[in-house]
Amino acid sequence: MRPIRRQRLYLIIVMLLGIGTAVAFTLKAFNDNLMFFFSPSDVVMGKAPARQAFRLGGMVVDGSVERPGDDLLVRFKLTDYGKDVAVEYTGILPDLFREGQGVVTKGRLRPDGVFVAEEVLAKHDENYMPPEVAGSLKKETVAGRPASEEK
Amino acid sequence: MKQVVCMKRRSTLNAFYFLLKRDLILNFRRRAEIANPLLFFVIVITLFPLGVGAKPQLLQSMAPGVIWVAALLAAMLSLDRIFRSDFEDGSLEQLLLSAHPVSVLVLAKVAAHWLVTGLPLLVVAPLLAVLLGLPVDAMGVLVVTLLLGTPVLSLVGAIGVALTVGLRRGGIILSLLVLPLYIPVLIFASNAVDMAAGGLPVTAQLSMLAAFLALALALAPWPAAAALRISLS
Amino acid sequence: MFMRFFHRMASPPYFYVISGRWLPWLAVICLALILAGLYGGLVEAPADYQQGDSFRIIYIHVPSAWMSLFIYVVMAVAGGIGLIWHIKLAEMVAVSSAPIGASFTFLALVTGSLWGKPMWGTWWVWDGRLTSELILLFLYLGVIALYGAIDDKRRAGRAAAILALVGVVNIPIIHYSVEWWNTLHQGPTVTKFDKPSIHISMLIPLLLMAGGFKLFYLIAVLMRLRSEILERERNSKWVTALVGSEDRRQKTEDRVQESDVDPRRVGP
Amino acid sequence: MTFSSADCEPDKPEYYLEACDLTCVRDDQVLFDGLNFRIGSKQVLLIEGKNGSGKTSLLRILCGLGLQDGGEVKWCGESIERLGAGYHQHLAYVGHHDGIKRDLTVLENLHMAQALDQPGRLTIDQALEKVNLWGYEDVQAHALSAGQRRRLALARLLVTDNCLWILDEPFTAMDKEGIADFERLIATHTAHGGLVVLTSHHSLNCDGADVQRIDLS
Repeated sequence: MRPIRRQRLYLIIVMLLGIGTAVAFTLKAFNDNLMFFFSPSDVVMGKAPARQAFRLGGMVVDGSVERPGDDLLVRFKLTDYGKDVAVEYTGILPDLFREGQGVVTKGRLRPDGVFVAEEVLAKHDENYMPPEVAGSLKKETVAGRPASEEK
Repeated sequence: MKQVVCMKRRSTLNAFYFLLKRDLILNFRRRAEIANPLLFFVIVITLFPLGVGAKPQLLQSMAPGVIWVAALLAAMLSLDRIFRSDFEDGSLEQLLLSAHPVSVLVLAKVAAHWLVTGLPLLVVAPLLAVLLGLPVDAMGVLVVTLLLGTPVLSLVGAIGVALTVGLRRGGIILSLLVLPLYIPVLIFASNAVDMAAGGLPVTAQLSMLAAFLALALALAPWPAAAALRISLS
Repeated sequence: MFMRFFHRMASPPYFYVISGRWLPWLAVICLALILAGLYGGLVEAPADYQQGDSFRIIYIHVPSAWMSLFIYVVMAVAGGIGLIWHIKLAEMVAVSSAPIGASFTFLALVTGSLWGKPMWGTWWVWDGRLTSELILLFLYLGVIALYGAIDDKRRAGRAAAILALVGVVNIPIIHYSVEWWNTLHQGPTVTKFDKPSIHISMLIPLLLMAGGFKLFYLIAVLMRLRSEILERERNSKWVTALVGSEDRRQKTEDRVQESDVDPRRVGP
Repeated sequence: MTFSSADCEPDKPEYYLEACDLTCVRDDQVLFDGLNFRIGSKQVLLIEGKNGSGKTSLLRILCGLGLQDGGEVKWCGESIERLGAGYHQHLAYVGHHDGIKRDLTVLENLHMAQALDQPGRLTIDQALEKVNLWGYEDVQAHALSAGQRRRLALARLLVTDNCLWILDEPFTAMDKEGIADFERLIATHTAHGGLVVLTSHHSLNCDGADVQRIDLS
């Protein structure tokens, strides 16, 4: 009976080794940026794919949204508080799309460095509060970064 | 005298080796069946250009996903073979009643299954990738993802087959059980090939796949063994 | 004392009687919680500074999303207990939880989709959390299908328990997906380590609803368990004693009403 | 039921198999309820009963394959569920399906059996001679007749080192000669201190063996 118990012990050790390896690889994966989207800094530094469509996420820069014509074309800038990227989009923007708001866009980079979005999705943050509270919060943090954008 | 004792007490590793060899011999004696999942893989992939149109750019962007989905389905269709024939002729009972840990024996059977159905995909996939216009840079990554990913498919699939082997109509249920568990592999593998085609680093995705493989190797044989016990009771 | 309570609860007849006594009370509390939560959420709570009134769907979406994970964990833990210690009741808890969990997962997906359209601008995105929640739904469906496919219910319960345990791998992925992938879905609001980033007037109804949903699950699982127990133990003496006499009388009456036979000839 | 250890081989300890209050219910039918027995080394247990009386279910429960609805099976005083592989290393089972791979040769089948358990007293050649399959080593099992396959399954018992044999209708498809051969093998096995549990529709003719009977119907 003893060899069987010993064998079971070996198997458990092998199993733990396997789990350990798995954890190590997972941690490694999270250290190497395992992202399905890119930040404006990545784009400016040339880390984003040139030929392919990808997701670009960031905050809409205050005062950067402009509608040059009567059609649905919108131009705005996205930032991650490091670098900015100009974005063009033709279509209807979601309700939550505002300046200073986080958005995720999907599209391709044009050779001139402008990101042509096929889709714009507005991200809402995890804060929920009545408007009055939000207003008073804004007044308090007017000098620093907005409270909701901790990144 | 001591040697005689050693000869008499055969080790679990020996059982693993014998079972692996037995399954490979059995597969070899039914060669025609080995080719089936491979042919399925090839045919499914050739269907896509015919179905969605042969625009090179479209095909190229779809290639990683198409190849991986086809690999997934091919692996799934061949899963039943791991335990079915052993179940029908009573060999499975003998495995469960052997003096060795069933999880090790399960691992041997899965290894044989992978060698027969997973490994050939690795050889054929680059050729099909060429047909779909996948950039040459991504070829290596494609093979690596298949090398890391297909064993996971066999290992996780073994649990599903073990759960359904006693059922008369296990096939459809099997896909319902196994495919959701395959999704993470599909996501990371096809994403890795996709990124490689765009010339981007893929170490993160490959590490994830390696983690899946380590986890599946360490854990999957246990529930599969337990499931076999339940299916046979 | 506590262990003894558990041992007694693991015996089906005792459990059947006790749970029957609990059910009405639980139902009353659950109803009260949900009504209070709905009133608080839909009437009392102020509109959100960003999302206006649309955010109110949170009171269904978030509790059901929590429940979808919670029930899965309960199912897996119960399945594991049932497999290891051969406790029939634990296996039954596992399999009776599956359909309820699947419903909550479906509800979370649907309400999320309804919420996503006005807020994000899309019904559906393939981001980490949405995808893994969808996989969770498939896992639930797999457990249900497997349980249904095996005729011998004891074997079916064990097989389903194994499948539930295997699927547990998905739970941490769902839970951390928003942090790992940082895509469209918002990060955690209530379960953050510092203080929740939701205003107290909005939080209280949310917690009420969460409590109500938990109780609803408890009630639903108890009811399913009770019928499962009756079905599986139909050959045992206590079930025959409990149901038999009443049931036979009922059946006789039914037959009498349906047919034109002289009632006197039907009785035993 | 007394054993004297002097009769046993010196390195073989005493073994015994017990059933305590075994209950089995299949599809609402109670097959057996509160079944008790105990057999030890050198004994044969013959389980009789009509079709559907639960013979096969009982054997599978004794192997640890089937699930009982109550009670326990013990090997040398310990529950077989707890023992797991520690019980299986003493056990050889031949069920309804003989567990023979049809695409493997006779020799390969027996090699596999040895790899899964421990090699036993007899070499493969000796065992094949005993079951009258000498000369068929390299024939694939699908070319054998049903009776020959049954003999092959029984040869598996001889080449592995198991003291407990559990056999489900071992004589199916075998000719008179084969049955007689096999009855002799059972007698030898018990004489060496082995235990045999079997079901059979044939009457068992084992001279010298201590045969107990249980009728399930």
